[in-house]
Amino acid sequence: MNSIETLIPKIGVVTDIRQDTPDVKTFRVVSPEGGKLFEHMPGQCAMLSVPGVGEGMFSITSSPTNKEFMEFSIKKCGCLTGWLHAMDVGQQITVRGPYGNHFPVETELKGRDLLFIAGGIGLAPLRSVINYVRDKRENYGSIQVIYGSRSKDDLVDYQEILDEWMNDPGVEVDLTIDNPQEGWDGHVGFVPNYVKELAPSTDKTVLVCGPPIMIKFTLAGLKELGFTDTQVYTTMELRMKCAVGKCGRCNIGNKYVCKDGPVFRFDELGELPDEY
Amino acid sequence: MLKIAIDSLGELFGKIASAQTLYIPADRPDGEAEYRKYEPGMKLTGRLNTVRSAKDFFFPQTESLVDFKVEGKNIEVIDPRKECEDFVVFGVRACDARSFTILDKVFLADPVDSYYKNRRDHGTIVTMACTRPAETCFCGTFGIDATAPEGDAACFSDGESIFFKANNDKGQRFIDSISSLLEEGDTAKLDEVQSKTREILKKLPLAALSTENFGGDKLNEYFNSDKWGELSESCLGCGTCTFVCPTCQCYDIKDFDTGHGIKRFRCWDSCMYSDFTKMAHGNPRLTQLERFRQRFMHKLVYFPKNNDGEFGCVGCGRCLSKCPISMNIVKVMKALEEK
Amino acid sequence: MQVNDNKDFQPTIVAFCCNWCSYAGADLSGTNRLNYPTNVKIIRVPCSCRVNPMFILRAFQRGADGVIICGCHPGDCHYTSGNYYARRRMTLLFSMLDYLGIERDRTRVEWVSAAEGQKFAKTMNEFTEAVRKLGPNRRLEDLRCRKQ
Amino acid sequence: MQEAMISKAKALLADGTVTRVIGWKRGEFVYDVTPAVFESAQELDEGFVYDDFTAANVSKYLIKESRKEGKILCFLKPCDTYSFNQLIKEHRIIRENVYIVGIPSDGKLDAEKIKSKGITGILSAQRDGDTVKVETLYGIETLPLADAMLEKCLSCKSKKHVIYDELIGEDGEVIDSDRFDMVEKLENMTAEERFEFWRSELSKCIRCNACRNVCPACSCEKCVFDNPQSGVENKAPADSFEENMFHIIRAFHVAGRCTDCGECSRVCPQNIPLHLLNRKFIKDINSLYGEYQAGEDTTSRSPLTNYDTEDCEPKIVHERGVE
Repeated sequence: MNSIETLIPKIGVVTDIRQDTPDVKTFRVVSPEGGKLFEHMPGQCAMLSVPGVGEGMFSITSSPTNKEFMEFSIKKCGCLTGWLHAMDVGQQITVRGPYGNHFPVETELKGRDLLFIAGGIGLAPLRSVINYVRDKRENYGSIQVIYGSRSKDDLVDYQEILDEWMNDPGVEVDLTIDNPQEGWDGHVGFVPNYVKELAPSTDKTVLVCGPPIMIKFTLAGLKELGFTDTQVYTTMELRMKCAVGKCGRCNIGNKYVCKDGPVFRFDELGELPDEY
Repeated sequence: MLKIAIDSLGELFGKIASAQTLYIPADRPDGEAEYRKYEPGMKLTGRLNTVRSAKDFFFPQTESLVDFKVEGKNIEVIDPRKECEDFVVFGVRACDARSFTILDKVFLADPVDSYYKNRRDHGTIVTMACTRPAETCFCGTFGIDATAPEGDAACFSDGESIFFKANNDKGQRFIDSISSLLEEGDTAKLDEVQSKTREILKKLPLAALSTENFGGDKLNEYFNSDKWGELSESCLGCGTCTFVCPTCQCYDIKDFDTGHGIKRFRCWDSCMYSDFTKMAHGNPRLTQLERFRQRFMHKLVYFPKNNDGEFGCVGCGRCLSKCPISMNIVKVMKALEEK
Repeated sequence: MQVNDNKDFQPTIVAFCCNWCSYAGADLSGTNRLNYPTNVKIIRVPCSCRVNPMFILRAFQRGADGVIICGCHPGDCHYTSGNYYARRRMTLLFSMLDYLGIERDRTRVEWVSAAEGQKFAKTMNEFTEAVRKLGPNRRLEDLRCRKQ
Repeated sequence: MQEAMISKAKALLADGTVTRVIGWKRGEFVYDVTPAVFESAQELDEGFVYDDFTAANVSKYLIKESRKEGKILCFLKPCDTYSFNQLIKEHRIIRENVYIVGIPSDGKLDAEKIKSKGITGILSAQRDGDTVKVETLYGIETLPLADAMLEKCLSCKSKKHVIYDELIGEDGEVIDSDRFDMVEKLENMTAEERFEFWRSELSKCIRCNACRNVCPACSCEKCVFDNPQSGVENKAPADSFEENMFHIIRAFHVAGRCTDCGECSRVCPQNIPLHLLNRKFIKDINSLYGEYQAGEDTTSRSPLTNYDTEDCEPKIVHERGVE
């Protein structure tokens, strides 16, 4: 048998586990020989699995420009993620990928001013893009990140945001949390409202990711500001098993999220039935 | 055309089976037919078609994908794939033969599914033209000619003899391998049988059913149709239609802990099942209406939209006879077409 | 130890023992240094009626050659009536397994009190011997779980 | 009968007794009727059907339908009333929201069985005394009624309605049926033969779950076999063990509650005689714990939620019958 089989995974070793928030951990994964298991583009995903526990699709949160390892920021919400949260450094897991399309960083996004809007764990897939464009700064215009979470403790990658993004003169970061909290002197309020308050320039191309309800209101807010569907990208998630567009469950209309997605422009989504 | 007398079929099957595994549709004690591994003395069924379709040979209900051995923090991946042995599926009907065009579009599309391809490469499909179509047949709706089936090689019966025709190189190799038993024969009687069959096909109760109102351009119109509620209200949410369907190919991937390792296998799944799209944080298809709609939208709209107008149904009629509550694609098509 | 009369087969026996009587009975047979086969695997359950038919089938799936359920004597149940329910359930289940052609000597129910260490050991010896005669469980096994 | 039922339904809709009617709807052929809810006289005229093929038991739908706004009229055949009553006993149906009209049934035909006799291209089927005349694309065929009738009707246990608000026609009697004959035949085989019999039947199972989903006694919100947390979840019979386990556990779970309505065997696409598993339990219960018919009443304790201090010991299984 010499055909390439994507349903057979590779072994990955977890070399670092970082507790980001009370329910989000970031896992660093390398191949047993060291180095990355495969190359990817920002926005692509991989199937992580623990044999006997389950398999799940997670977006790769490290930038492709990172040549040493891949990272996955994972929120604890089910059986597999619960197991991943309980494991220790040195554990092997299985990885297959990369899967899906990616944000058009080398085409449509090139030369554009970029606005990233994220809510909660929704920062995970965008972090890959943000670090990618920061590393290839000359190819892109301005970068603005609007990020909100339930509380200060729930801001994913907060240390990296403080240490790197906020110190990067080319990046504007606007943070918000849902409710006032001791030790927080930043903005308080929901992301969609904060976006409207900040009223970013409508020349920007927007990449948005977060809970469905946040995406819905953010999109409405962006439209009020004068943005159009063709300017806004998002990344989706549905139940996936095969990740290669064959098992038949992650479709929205005729599009498979695992293969045709997960990145969609809002005008593409508009043509599909409302079943997600 | 090369032919063999029907009385000599046993000899023919014996010859095929001596070289590779042969499966033929045979009678079961309950009066149904099923594909069975040929053994001397086994007779071809008189039933039109089998309960389970020929898809099972290429996409079995369960199959092992990969094995794992877990020791402490370490995992070993074991690839269980082996080169498949050659086999022949004999007596496949025209509808089931077309189902492989549809399955190929899924499994052989990039990235190729090596499990399916392995079996496709090693399996020869020998079809059998229909002479007594049933009332549930509507293969003509999808442009299938039941008197001239596809497949690697096709057989035609005139009641006394079986005639052979190769449809491709693999089929020709098959015919060459049995040519010592075949002789050149006159097809006058066969032509007569075929034209008689064509007359019956025209008179079938579902002969007028057409796909002209279906296809990728109907996506939002049909998705939002108000007919789904009524159509799906008595659906039991079982998987009968899915599992007897020759074109349904959705699957699930599961792990089984054997006590001395983990077997990762895939098995058929049904979009009619309540947990088909369930994830840790919710389920986008919460009611049977949505799940029912998915199955028919997939066959009549999504699949043709993605595959140059090829529909995901071959009109074999299995779901028409097997659905516990007799709700089926024909009723759905007729209801959606009503203005 | 049991006598091996030229048959190498050592059956795996799963014994579901009620916490209050039979498990204590097993304990007593141990403290009295009575012998019963080492391949009897005891699973302690709060009451014999805790044993779901699924437990028994799964024991067979995972390699048991015989399954025995031990509980308090009828009338002595710690929860008053649990073993009466268990008795009906197990009767019907065993009857069904028998109906499906599964060897009837692979299943048994025995009432063993906390004082009956002797009876526990004797029961296990007898049951193991009966199952040993039947040979490995083939009719209700899961091939995937068979030891390679 | 169909006309009487339609006019009854129309009258009850018109006087506001009910807002909906559950019955059977005509299909493409003579036999493919679908259970359906009708809301108006016009819908009834267009599609309501009651004939030789309306075998589906609509009781289970009433779990959901009786929780909707307004009262629903259902037509129940004698066997269906047992299922209905059992569901009342299990607090699954809201009785006040259902108006039951009992209808007689003299057995239903089975298109699949007719086809299994080699008859194809069925256009119509007419009962004529002890025979059935089938008009097909290939001419007219006549076959004995027993060869065309559903298995469950051939061994009918009762023509009596155990619950109803109103009857159309006369009520019947409980029948002294021969339904345990096949169970007995199996019991008298050797264990080896029984094993072979059930292997050849259960190995046909494709785990479509039709038997479970149609079963009025299988009304769990979440089946143990669908629950990933149960440890026994399985979607496909990956091993012969799983085929056995599913059917043993399913039969056991409905033991004492199964009314022997026969729907499991009727819907099985592979014609597995699943009713023989349920009937084994019924037969055992009758012989070991006294005659019991599930669904006969709504108050008695079912045999598996009951006990007697003098019950037989499980070793009775070892002592009786054929080894």
